[in-house]
Amino acid sequence: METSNYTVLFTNLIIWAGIFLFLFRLDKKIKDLEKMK
Amino acid sequence: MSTISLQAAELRKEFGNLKVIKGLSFSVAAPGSLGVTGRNGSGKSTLMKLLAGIESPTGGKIILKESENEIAPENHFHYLKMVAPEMALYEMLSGYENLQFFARLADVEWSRKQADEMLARVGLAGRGEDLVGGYSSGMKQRLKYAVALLPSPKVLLLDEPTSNLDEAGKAIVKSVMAEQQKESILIVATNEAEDLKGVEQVIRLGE
Amino acid sequence: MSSKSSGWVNKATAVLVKDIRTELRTRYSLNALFMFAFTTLVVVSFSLRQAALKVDILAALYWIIIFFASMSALAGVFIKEEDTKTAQTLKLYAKPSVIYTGKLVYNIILLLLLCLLVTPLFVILMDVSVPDPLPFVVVILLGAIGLAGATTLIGAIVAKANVRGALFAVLSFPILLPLLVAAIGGTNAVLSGDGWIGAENDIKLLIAYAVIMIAISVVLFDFVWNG
Amino acid sequence: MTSMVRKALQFGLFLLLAGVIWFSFSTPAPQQQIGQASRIFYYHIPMAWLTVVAYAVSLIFSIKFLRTKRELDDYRALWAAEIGTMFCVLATISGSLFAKVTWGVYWNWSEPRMLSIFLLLLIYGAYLALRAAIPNPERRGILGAVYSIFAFPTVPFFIFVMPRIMPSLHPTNSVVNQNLKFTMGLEVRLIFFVSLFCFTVIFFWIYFLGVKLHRLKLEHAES
Repeated sequence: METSNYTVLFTNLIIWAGIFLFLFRLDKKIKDLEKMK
Repeated sequence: MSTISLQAAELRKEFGNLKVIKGLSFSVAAPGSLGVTGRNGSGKSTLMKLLAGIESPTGGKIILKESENEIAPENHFHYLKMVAPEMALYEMLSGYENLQFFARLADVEWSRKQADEMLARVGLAGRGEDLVGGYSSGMKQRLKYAVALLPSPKVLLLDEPTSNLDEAGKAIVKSVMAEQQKESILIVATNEAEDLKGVEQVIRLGE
Repeated sequence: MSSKSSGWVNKATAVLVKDIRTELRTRYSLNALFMFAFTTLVVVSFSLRQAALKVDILAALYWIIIFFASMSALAGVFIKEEDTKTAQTLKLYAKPSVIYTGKLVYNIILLLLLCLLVTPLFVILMDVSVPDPLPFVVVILLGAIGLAGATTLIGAIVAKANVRGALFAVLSFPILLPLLVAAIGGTNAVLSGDGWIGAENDIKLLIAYAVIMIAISVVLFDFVWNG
Repeated sequence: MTSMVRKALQFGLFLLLAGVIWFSFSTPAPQQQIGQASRIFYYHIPMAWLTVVAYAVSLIFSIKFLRTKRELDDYRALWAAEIGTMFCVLATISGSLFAKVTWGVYWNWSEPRMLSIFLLLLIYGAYLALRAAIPNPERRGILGAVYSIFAFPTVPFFIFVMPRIMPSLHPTNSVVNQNLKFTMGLEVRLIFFVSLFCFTVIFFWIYFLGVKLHRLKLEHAES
């Protein structure tokens, strides 16, 4: 696989890791809010 | 003479989280009258718009019955008419043209003579030809009565009935209110004690 | 109460007559409409007069002029009712379907008037040769009816919004795209001499478009009018 | 669903998507003639698919709101439309990249799908502009719902009717024939459908998060 593929691949992975982290935290926060009610 | 009754059941109206009308219930049957008072912003005008069907309630129901059978909401307008500050007439049309237009919509046969009688009754005799745009605010208010009384409505709703009117105008309104109460339903929203004389039931909003 | 059906047409005409009478006295929409159309026409014909334009460019130009001119006036009939607060009075005197019909016919007449005036001028100023006029007129009529049919409901929506500005054009454009494609296609076919056969597809599209849009508008108008 | 299972599923989804990303680059390009750039296919098609799904959800709740007049139904329609518009922008960008690669031009009006994605962008841009112009919440919901329902018929017109009446404009000599894509080998199809699955799950996850958040806000405002 050419090097350029690697760079695009890893940037893609990092971006998606960030998005998932954000979704995890948002999901947890909403879970807590619901419990708090 | 079929008996008409208007009933509000747990009426609610909210604009976003501003609760203007909270669970209001009352009922009035023909012949009869109801007064609505309350400080400014207590929801008088909003209630009148709900009763007239111009605005839809957030909760609760308005039930209009003609001798026990309920009338569908979309047909309420055949039975009730209203005179209110935010209900204007067509300024680019003359007095006659306004009367003719609304008469035609309300299935009321219209003749020049009949229009003259109605105009005379509200003190606008001889002003039928002029454009409503040229009327003073008092004259416009009077024409609103002429237009509202055209189809002799079973339910007459008045929001601030005597606004912009001189003494003669107020007298005309008084006679209109008295006559309406005799056979059908009159609902008046006002803070003028004078207007509420002779009104059977009075409810206060905004406590 | 008089019988429902005849009363319905009679009342819709009452609304129409009222709007026409008011318009003749104030002339807001008429002025906006024709000034817009004529200025655009003059600018276009003046700047492009020398270039012998291909037929499809002319067809597109024609409908662009009609589209933008109509955007300046077609919402007026509802905006007037809201701004002068006569809409609230009207609510107590007529069913929404009666009001919609009156306003729709008013917009159709307004647009037909626009086409009646702009088309001959366009043909003369842009030195357009019209091989067979009948299909040409039919395409324009159907385009105008479709345009009015689709934008009357949007005019009612915009009238209820507080901030208006270019909202009417922004809301109308995507919905009018199919009409514009069909109208321009049809006009192009007719101007390039293909006559009825060439424009057949587009004419069918224009008819289908007008019927569908007006049918949906009648259903949705109740919500807008009482919204 | 206990929170542990939920966390595991979420993490599983991320692994699945990581796998898709990895294999979409490590395996041979899905389209030999175009080469490397055709890998965008794994991402562009799900974006376009989710645009349609999101706007469909928005349309359904717009119709529902006109009947129930419940504020939450209105928010569901709005939130689905907002996510849909995000995917629509992504699909338009990836679509034009895809077009550049396939036909050598960034934008090609005669391609019906490009036209309909752009049309959706216009419609929902206008929808959001309309909602911004109306302060009264209930009226905003009603007029927004009416507009999105009224605009809907134009979309099938562009997807089904337009291609038939515009054969002449469509570049028949395009380098790649569209349906050639789906005759790809098993491997490509596997990666593609897993990618489609992941993005669809992500969409519904974001959607339900937003709706739950708004419901909490409503209940909070009530109490």
